[in-house]
Amino acid sequence: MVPLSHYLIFSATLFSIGVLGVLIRRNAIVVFMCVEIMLNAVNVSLIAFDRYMNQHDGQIFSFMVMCVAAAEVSVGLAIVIALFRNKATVNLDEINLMKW
Amino acid sequence: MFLTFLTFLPLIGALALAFIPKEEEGAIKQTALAVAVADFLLSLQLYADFDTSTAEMQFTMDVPWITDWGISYHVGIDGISLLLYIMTTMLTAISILASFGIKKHVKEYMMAMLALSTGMLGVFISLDFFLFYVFWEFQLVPMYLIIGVWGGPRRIYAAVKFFIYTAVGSLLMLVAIIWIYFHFHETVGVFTTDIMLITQQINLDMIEQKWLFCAFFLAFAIKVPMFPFHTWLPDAHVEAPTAGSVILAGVLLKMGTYGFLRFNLPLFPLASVEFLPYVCGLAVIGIIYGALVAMMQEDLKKLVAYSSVSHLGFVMLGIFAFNHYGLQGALLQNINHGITSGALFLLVGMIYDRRHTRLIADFGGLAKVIPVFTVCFMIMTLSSVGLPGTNGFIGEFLVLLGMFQNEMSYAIVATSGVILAACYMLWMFQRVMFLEITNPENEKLTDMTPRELCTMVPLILFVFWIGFYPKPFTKTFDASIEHLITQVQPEDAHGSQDHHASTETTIKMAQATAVQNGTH
Amino acid sequence: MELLIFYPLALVSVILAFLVVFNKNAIGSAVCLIGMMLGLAGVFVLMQAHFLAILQVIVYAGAIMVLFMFVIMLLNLKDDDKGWKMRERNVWLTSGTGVLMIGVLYKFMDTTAEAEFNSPATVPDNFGTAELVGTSLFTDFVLPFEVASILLLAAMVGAVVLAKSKVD
Amino acid sequence: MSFVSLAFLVPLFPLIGSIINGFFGLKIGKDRVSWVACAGPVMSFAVTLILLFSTFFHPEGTPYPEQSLFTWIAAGDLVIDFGFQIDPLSLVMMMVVTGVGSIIHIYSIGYMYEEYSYYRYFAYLNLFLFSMLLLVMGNNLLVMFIGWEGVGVCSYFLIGYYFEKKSACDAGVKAFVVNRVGDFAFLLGIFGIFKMFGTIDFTEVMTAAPTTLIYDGEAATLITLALFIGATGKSAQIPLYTWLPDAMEGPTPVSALIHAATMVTAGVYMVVRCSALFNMAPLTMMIIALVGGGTALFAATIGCTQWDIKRVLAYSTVSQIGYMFLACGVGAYTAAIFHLVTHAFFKACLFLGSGSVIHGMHHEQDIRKMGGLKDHFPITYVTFLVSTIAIAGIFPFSGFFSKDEILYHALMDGNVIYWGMGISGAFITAFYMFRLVFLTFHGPSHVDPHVHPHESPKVMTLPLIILAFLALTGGILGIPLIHGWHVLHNWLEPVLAFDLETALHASEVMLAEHGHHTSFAEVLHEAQNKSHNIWLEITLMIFSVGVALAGIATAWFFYIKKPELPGKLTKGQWGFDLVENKYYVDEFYDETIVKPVVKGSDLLWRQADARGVDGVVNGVAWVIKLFSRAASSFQSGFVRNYALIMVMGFIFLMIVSQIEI
Repeated sequence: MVPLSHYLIFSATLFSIGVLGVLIRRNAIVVFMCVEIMLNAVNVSLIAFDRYMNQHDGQIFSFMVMCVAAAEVSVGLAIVIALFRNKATVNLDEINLMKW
Repeated sequence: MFLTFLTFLPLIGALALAFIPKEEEGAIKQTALAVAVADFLLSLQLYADFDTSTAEMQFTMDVPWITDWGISYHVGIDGISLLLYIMTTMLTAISILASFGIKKHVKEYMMAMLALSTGMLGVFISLDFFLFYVFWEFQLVPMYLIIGVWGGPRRIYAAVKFFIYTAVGSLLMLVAIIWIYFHFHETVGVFTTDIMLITQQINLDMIEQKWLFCAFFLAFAIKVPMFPFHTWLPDAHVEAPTAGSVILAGVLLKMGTYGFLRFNLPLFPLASVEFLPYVCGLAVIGIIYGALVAMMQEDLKKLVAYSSVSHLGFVMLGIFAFNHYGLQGALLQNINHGITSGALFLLVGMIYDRRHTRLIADFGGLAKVIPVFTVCFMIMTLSSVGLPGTNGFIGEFLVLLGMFQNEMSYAIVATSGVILAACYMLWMFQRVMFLEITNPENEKLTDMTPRELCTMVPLILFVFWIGFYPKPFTKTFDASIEHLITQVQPEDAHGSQDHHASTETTIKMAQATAVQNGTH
Repeated sequence: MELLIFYPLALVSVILAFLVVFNKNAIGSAVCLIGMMLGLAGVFVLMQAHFLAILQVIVYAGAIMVLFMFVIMLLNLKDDDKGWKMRERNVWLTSGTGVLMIGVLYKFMDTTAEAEFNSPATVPDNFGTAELVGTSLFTDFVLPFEVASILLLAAMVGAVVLAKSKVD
Repeated sequence: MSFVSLAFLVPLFPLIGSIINGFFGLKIGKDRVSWVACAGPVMSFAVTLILLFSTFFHPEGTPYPEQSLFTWIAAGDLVIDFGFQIDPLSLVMMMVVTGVGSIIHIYSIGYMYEEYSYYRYFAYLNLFLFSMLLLVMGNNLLVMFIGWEGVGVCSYFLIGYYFEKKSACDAGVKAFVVNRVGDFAFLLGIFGIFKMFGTIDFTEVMTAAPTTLIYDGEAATLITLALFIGATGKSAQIPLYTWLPDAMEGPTPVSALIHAATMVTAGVYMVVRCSALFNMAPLTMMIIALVGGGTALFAATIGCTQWDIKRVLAYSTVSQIGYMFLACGVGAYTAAIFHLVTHAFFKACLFLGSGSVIHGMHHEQDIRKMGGLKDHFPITYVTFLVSTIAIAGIFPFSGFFSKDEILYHALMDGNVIYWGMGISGAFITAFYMFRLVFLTFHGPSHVDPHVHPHESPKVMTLPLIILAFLALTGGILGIPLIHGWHVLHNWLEPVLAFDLETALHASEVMLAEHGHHTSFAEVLHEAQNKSHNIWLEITLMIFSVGVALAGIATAWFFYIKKPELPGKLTKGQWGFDLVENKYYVDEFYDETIVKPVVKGSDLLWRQADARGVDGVVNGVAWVIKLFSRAASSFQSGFVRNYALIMVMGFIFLMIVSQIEI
């Protein structure tokens, strides 16, 4: 049997990869994809806990995460489009509108 | 309930203004004025119904607010706050009338003024620490906006300085309030923020009192402002629009002295007596220092601002005289300063509107061109100097008399401030009003308009009314002052113990003093 | 049996995830991401979360990823993103952080999840079915569910507004 | 009905006049302004006469009536009434103020007629009378203080009446500020009195004084000294006299009314009013006598060297008030009041006379540009001469009686030094006053040919004649030698009565209670042994008339007989330069007080306030800003940096949690 910790390690690995992507990629769209990886990694651990503890809450939570992910992606991509329209780039290094 | 209504009437007015389209400037101004004047006239009812024979809170209203924390909406008025309250409503009305000439964002300006009024009124009536603190902070915001949006060229600097300065002080006060809150629970067993209850039952030892006194002192001393904490005042005054300066000098500074009377003295009597030399020392320094610095100012508003530092020094001195004369004088001087400085700022604002400068050097010889203005200015100058027959004298006299009975040396030094007041005010008056007209622009000045006269006349009436017949004003203080003195009970009082004593006792004590001092 | 299925799936998913990050081409990244999500759907099935596995395929690998592809193609990004370069001064910081993070994560997982849960719990047959999850969703979690619907609505409106208007 | 209830009308009339003229003066026209302005004082004078006559019938030994209008200030046990006191002393002053005031008002109609802001002048002048009447009528120290400051401020306005002239404005401010220095001390005196007596009502304080204060005690000395410093400010004595000569910038009738007849003598009045306190403080009395005598002599010497007709009179005023204080200092209060009254007559006449000359000469004030004017100004000349003889102290003019009474008391109750100061002052007075007369009215004319001197209109000369008559006959108030004839002395007796024996006894008891056994028997013995010596008085009179004649003769010799001599003698003399420049006292004050204060304040503002206090505040803000600058560099705006920082924070938390485990 696969112990729970293997699932969790798997989840953590995926999450780390996602973080890595966010940190090193410059393309806003790819960054978004990496965020999706992180969200998925979380889902894995949620469901794994469910399975090992015989409950449904985690699955509901994953469901919610998916909802949020959908919402986030739609808004986020809209922002990317708007940004691209204005700046003609999706390179995050050229976008520092959030500077104080 | 009436008190609550009066207090929130301006805020309701401000909300009502929100529904008037902002193009309708005339309607906005008139509505704001109507609300403020109505508030003032209604507040006179408080004076009519006020019972001067008791030190109890009157017109009280006590409704539980956040019951879990023991917070309630508890308001009321006693002799200390009554006149401050009425003066606030009056000055609000006057300053709204005075700011009809405002050009930009009229609607927002009027809303800010009315909201400010509610904040200030709330401070004077709150009998709950939490409520008090809410109002105390609340009035900062409109004032910050008034300075920061409608102010002069360095308005942002001044507004931020004003805000941060005051906020720093009041945060320490908040810490002290929270400490008291838990301490009261530990010792008495109730979670409450009711000021009256806490004042009656709290039990603090000397060390605790000292720390708490310092925390409250800083908050109020900044507001007053006392000597080393005064530098926000000239900046704020210079940059604020006329009405802002009037309110600032007339009411906001009074909140500091009011705080001393409401909190520091009754809550920390031991510490108050302990710190008397320091506070009085700072007050005396403030009197002399403010006067000397005022003398050198080139900007009219700055001069009046520094004179405020000097005058408020008298108020502080009176409060810490701990006897009837001093406290009465301090309370009266509070009102006087509100009237006189308010009027002076209005007058300076009037010539600023005409000439767009406040530098003394740009004026000269105005007496010939604008005689009515000159007369008003003269009356207010003399009131500021403390000429007998004007309001300024009564307050200063009582303060100094009170201090003289308690600690002679402070009174003697402070009295010399009277000389300096004459120097800086009259010198300024001469340079602005007298001499020959050197600047041709001054020849075209127009005299006061009826609207401007309307703002001045009530203040002038008060100057002479208080100067010649202050009894209607002072009688409201008496009971509260007696009560306050019993709360403080200075243990080392020299001259102040005899405030109950008959004249004969006084004479006997005086003889004893005389013998001690006798040369034989 | 489970072992045999889990480890290959996990390995593939991890590799695909790496490819998402290190692919020079955005389209390539997206394709890898789809693959990774399908892999995860497999892992879900392995854990008897059938309903979510389906959702994963439909919503994630389907709807969301289509959106990604669509945007990428719409913007027609060519060589805008040359690989995964980062700003110089952040290189060492980032890599150090990454290493530390992995270490910490593993350490953390180890200490918390080692002792218990060595084997899955015994679960009813209908565990993870649409029925069971749906019942739970519409009874205990009905409020979050409704809130989620509002969120989606808001996101939809937001997306339309953002994508339509010209931001100044 | 008691006539005292009319007392409030006395100050009220001028106040009404002032208000009417002040607010409506420009609209009602000059003629009505004059009517309104003069009606006030004249009506007050009439009421004062009624009060005076009613007081003649006042039963002896009962307290004099007071009228309390309302409670002014009430704080705890301090209750101050706004009340008036009608007793012989205040009546004398009221007579002088309203009488001389009325005359000067009438004179002003002629003198000021060409001024544009005629109404303003009369509004101030009426306001001044109001304040002055409060000062003399107040039944407690604080009402007196209203008047005290009120006259100061009116004086400020009237000195600065020609406000376009810088010198006039400066003089006004100087007068007010110097007066304020005195007021500062006066206030302290009031505080001290309240501390000692628990009241500031005159009657109560003066009644309690002998039994409350200790004879020659520190409290008595300090209180009286404070009051006396207040008096020196108002009455232009050393060291606060410098404002008075400058105050001559005001219109001449103002100088006559305020700076000669009434306001400047307020200090004397106050000392006399508080005589019971001063009697308890021999040390203060000595200081008063020395200051008074010193001022009399000092100012007289300056008067010899001035060329401005009004300044000569100003120094003469300072000097004459010095005599009054000399009298107070030796306890001869009646003599002080007597001289106050006669001085009001002849000095007002002199000032108005000089005003007439200035008016006729088109505002020329330099006596070097006058000379031989007696033909142009016949009436002015005669009245001026009468008053000059009066001030010089020639029998039987009024000045003779009052000055000799002072000199007699200075010798009898004081000592030879006081008398010496007085008599030498008298010689100099006679000299410089006749110098003034000779230079102005006699000798060759130095008048500018473009100026055509002319006698003043009747409205101006009539007041001169009245005042000259009073200066001539005022002496009958106090014919000496036989006490029953000394009207003023008998009149003031009830107010000034002081029982030294009781006071000394009370002091002995009070001291004994505290273990100090002191005997004042010697003091009492000395006081009781003073007897009235008629022959000595007559001798002194003859001597002083001789001295005065010698002064006149000297003046005649220098300015009529050999007019070129003074110039030769004084040329290059450093002593003369010193006196001509008023002993450089103004410069001394300027350098030692004014400039350091101004410079210090400037330093205080620019360095201590702007850099020091505000610097600390801004410094704190600056330090915080420094930190936030550093912190805000994290806020690069690059999303990935934020993410990195977030992750680092996360890791940090993880590590921390691991360490704890």
